[in-house]
Amino acid sequence: GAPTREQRKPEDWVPRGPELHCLTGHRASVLKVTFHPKYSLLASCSEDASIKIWDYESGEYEKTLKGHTDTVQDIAFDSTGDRLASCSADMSIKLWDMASYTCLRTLHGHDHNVSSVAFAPNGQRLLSSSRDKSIKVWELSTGYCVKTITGHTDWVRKIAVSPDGKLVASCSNDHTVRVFLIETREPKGEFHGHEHVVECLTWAPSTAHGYIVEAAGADAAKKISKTGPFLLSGGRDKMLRMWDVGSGTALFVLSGHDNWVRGLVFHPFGKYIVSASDDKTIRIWDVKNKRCHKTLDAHDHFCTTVDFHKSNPYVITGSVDQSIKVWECR
Amino acid sequence: GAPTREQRKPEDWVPRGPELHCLTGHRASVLKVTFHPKYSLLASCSEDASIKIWDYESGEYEKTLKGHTDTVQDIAFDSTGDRLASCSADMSIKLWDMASYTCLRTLHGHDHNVSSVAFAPNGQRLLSSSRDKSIKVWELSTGYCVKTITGHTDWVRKIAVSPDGKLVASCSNDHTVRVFLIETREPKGEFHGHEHVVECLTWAPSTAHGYIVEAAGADAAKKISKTGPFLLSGGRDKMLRMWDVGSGTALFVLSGHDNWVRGLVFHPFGKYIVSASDDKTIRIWDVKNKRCHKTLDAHDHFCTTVDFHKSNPYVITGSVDQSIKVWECR
Amino acid sequence: PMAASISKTTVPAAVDDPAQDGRWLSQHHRFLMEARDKEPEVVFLGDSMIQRLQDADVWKNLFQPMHCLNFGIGGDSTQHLLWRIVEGELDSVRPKVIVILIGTNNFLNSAEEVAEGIEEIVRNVREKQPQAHILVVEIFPRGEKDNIQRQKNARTNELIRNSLRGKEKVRVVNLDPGFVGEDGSISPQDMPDYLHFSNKAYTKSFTPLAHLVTSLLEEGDQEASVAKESGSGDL
Amino acid sequence: PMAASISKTTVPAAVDDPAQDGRWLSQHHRFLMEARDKEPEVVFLGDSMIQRLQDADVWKNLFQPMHCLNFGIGGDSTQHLLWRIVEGELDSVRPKVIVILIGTNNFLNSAEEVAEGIEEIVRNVREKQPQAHILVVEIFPRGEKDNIQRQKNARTNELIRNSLRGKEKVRVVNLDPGFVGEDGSISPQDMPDYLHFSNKAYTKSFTPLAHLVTSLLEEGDQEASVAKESGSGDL
Repeated sequence: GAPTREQRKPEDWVPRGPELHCLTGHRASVLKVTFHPKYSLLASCSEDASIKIWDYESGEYEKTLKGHTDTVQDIAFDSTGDRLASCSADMSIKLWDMASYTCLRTLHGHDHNVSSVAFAPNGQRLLSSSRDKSIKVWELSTGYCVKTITGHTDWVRKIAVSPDGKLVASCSNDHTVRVFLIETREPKGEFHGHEHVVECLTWAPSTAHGYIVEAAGADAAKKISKTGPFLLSGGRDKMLRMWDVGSGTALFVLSGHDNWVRGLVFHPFGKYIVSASDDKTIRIWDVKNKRCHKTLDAHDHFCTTVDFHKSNPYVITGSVDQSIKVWECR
Repeated sequence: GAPTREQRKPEDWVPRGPELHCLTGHRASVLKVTFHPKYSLLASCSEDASIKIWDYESGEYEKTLKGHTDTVQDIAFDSTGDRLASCSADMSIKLWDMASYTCLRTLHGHDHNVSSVAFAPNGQRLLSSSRDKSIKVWELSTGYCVKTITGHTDWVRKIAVSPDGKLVASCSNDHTVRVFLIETREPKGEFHGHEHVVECLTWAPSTAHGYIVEAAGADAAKKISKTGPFLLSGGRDKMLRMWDVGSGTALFVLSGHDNWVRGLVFHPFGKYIVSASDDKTIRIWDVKNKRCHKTLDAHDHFCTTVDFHKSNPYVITGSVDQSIKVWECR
Repeated sequence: PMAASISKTTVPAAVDDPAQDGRWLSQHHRFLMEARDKEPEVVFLGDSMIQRLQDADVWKNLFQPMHCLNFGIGGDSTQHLLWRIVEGELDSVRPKVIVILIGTNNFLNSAEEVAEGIEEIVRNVREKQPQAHILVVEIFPRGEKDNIQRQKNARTNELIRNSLRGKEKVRVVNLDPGFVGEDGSISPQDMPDYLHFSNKAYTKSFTPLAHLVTSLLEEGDQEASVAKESGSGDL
Repeated sequence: PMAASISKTTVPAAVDDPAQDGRWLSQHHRFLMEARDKEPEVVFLGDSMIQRLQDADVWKNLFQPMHCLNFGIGGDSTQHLLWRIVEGELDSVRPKVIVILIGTNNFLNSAEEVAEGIEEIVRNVREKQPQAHILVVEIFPRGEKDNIQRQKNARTNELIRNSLRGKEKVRVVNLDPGFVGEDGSISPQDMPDYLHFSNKAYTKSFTPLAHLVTSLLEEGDQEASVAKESGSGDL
């Protein structure tokens, strides 16, 4: 049977209800929540055009960052947590200083809603994706767009930079997941399988590789590249799909959500995946066994985003119900 | 502590949630429910102008008695259960045959809404009360009103005939509870204390007398008539009030409901009282200790009526939510 | 000509019935029946703002337990509500509290005219119900951005605040929790059509009213107790 | 004269704004923005019957999860909805299903005129949205007892059932669960004002619609899968 609470190891600590905190203040849907890499803070962004900073341990509100004039679609901390990037339906990207809570720089260049931002690991560059179908690379010291990556034939919804900084994965309204070499802008892979808009994606951490290979099973064993990298995507077809970027193949599918999959994150120990969905739940998936381990009724409306802390036992979710919830893992 | 389930004796069997059955079908508020004295049936009446018969053990609907043209305010079975009396805002009283489910007789005479009916124990006479401020006594063989009892200065809401058939108790919008000798129409007692309309009343069964005397306590000991009879009333002042008809005094008050008290009934073993209220609950009161023993969330709207079976462990309630619920006692 | 067709706010008038489906009179007759059969402690009078309050959570949670009757009819102007009062909707009841919200539909009348209509209503209600507390709710803001109705209704509110001040057991209550934002706009989350309330907006604005009504009802109960103890009769 | 002031049901027309608070245009513009920003799978078009559906439990429980947009505006007649469609409310979306309920407010027009208005709307919607399933909801009965609007609306329903029969991906749906009782009357428990629905009435009438829409959405998903497997492209 499953380990009892006393026996459970950190690798099996998963979010459990009821929530520790329910943070309210946003006046429209919350679209993204993300943990600060160092302090006990989280950032959230919303259709109310604002970004808010909260303390997830105390549940206290800290600050509102105002400046965008339309929905803020995505936010990301750099690896030090000193800066936060945000992007918006106002077509701009902003860089914020977390010490002074001021806007350092505003980047213009996209022709439409900017839907996703991600820092390159060295923190000197920022990548973004847009409804204008492109992915842009920005030099933060100058504020210039230094590269534009094209290929998708429709809205690019999310991007994720690989841990080594060389690749950017993207997912789109064109139903595909693509991978590009950042430096050369060349396509590295194109993944078909989702039967609808692909909403979210995330690279699998190395801690997950063993479980993924095992899950892929004997059939895939011939083709699978043992070190991937592996990419997980979620879409409006309600599916989570695992891809092997190394070999360019589809590995397996996780089904169970009753509505669009809006957000994904791996458990830091790699054994589980947590997904957020418009079915108002978050689900915890057992990677090795390719099954839904647990379902948590998270919100009163669509659950749009989820993040898992890299070292502390917390998960956060955001929702169209305008709230953010902090969940303890045990 | 309280007796455990295994130890509990029938005298302590009280209604417990969740309900055994939820009977729906009435298309407006249910105003009264009453057990058949013999079979596993119950009768209900409603603002939808109908009376319905149900089996409380199976939860099945049996029959609808149609004929009244306006709200049916009250119903009562005679002691054999062969006949049912009903009274209505259409100003008439009807007598129904329970074998054929037909209307045997319609009685006219009141000038306004008829709010309550009660059989005399011998079954040959029927008493009624009305918004016209009077109480009438009807000879069922002829259908004639043979007596009219006056005294109340406003709407008489409910009447109850004493077990020996000699007295009728009544409660009114004039805030009083009164007792009359049926034969002579003379007033026997007038009880003041309620600070608002008095909605319901019931004679205490002899099984309750010991508990009532004990509850009345040493102060009342001098005045109290040991054999009563005792009368319990409930009102819009949210109170239950116990009266000693023998000595004409007020004995004690039970408070706890958050809204109007609409119905009352004693546990057949006399140890408890069950009340129904517009606070949507029924409460079980410990007579001897004069305290609320238990509160049951009964309905989604005002709870207007409650009855306790004389020998089987069942309680029934009716509500403005248009449903009837059957509760098991244990 | 336009001027001739604007109704007088103070003269009781039934609504026109261009659709000829009799809905207004049907509702009026139903209210007469309810007034005859029920014994409400609180009666609500008004237009759609009052009528649609019954669909909101705040009604079920806070007002329903108080034994209320809701006599709101969508589209009513002051003269229509006046007609319904004159034609008997308050004749068979004796509530402790009467809540009135009317005036936003008199959009062709001036603030002075609307205020007079409301005052005429209060006069009539007081005549029919000498014992009741009368609560007149200030007209809420409307429209996405500032507009002549907002300005006019604000003026109407000011006029009735003055004219009804000091009247025995009459209170003008402002239930606006701040619907108009800093930028002068009203959120569709509060008023999807910039006039009628969402469920959330009803909770925000009417919850304080429920507390006020509760305290007036309890105050009434205490007065009854005191009267009883001082031997002033069986009541 | 009266005849000159009855609007043509088939000619796009903005509403008059006697109150001059711009609410109708505010709502229209908000719908344009929502259409631009959101990606609905289902769009509802109509009058207050559609607009107020959003406040009902059935919306939250059954429709909301389907990613809907509600473009109902209270008071709209066919020509007003037509204007909103012509002026772009369907321009930025690509829903799989479009639900239309309109016509009850055209109470001065004949059944033939109202039917023509609905047909003109369907024509325009089809032009803007070649891929969508169009569901036209029959006009519900109104008024406490039988009246000319009920008869007329029933005739309108009959006309559109005939004229829209056989049109590709167009369906006329009757959602009336039997609101008119044996005695010809409508219960205030279903329609407190004998026109608009109570929460309970919305559940009774719109639940079957939710099931129909769900099956149309799933049918669309399956078609996409089949198309994919048969190699007809990445879609």
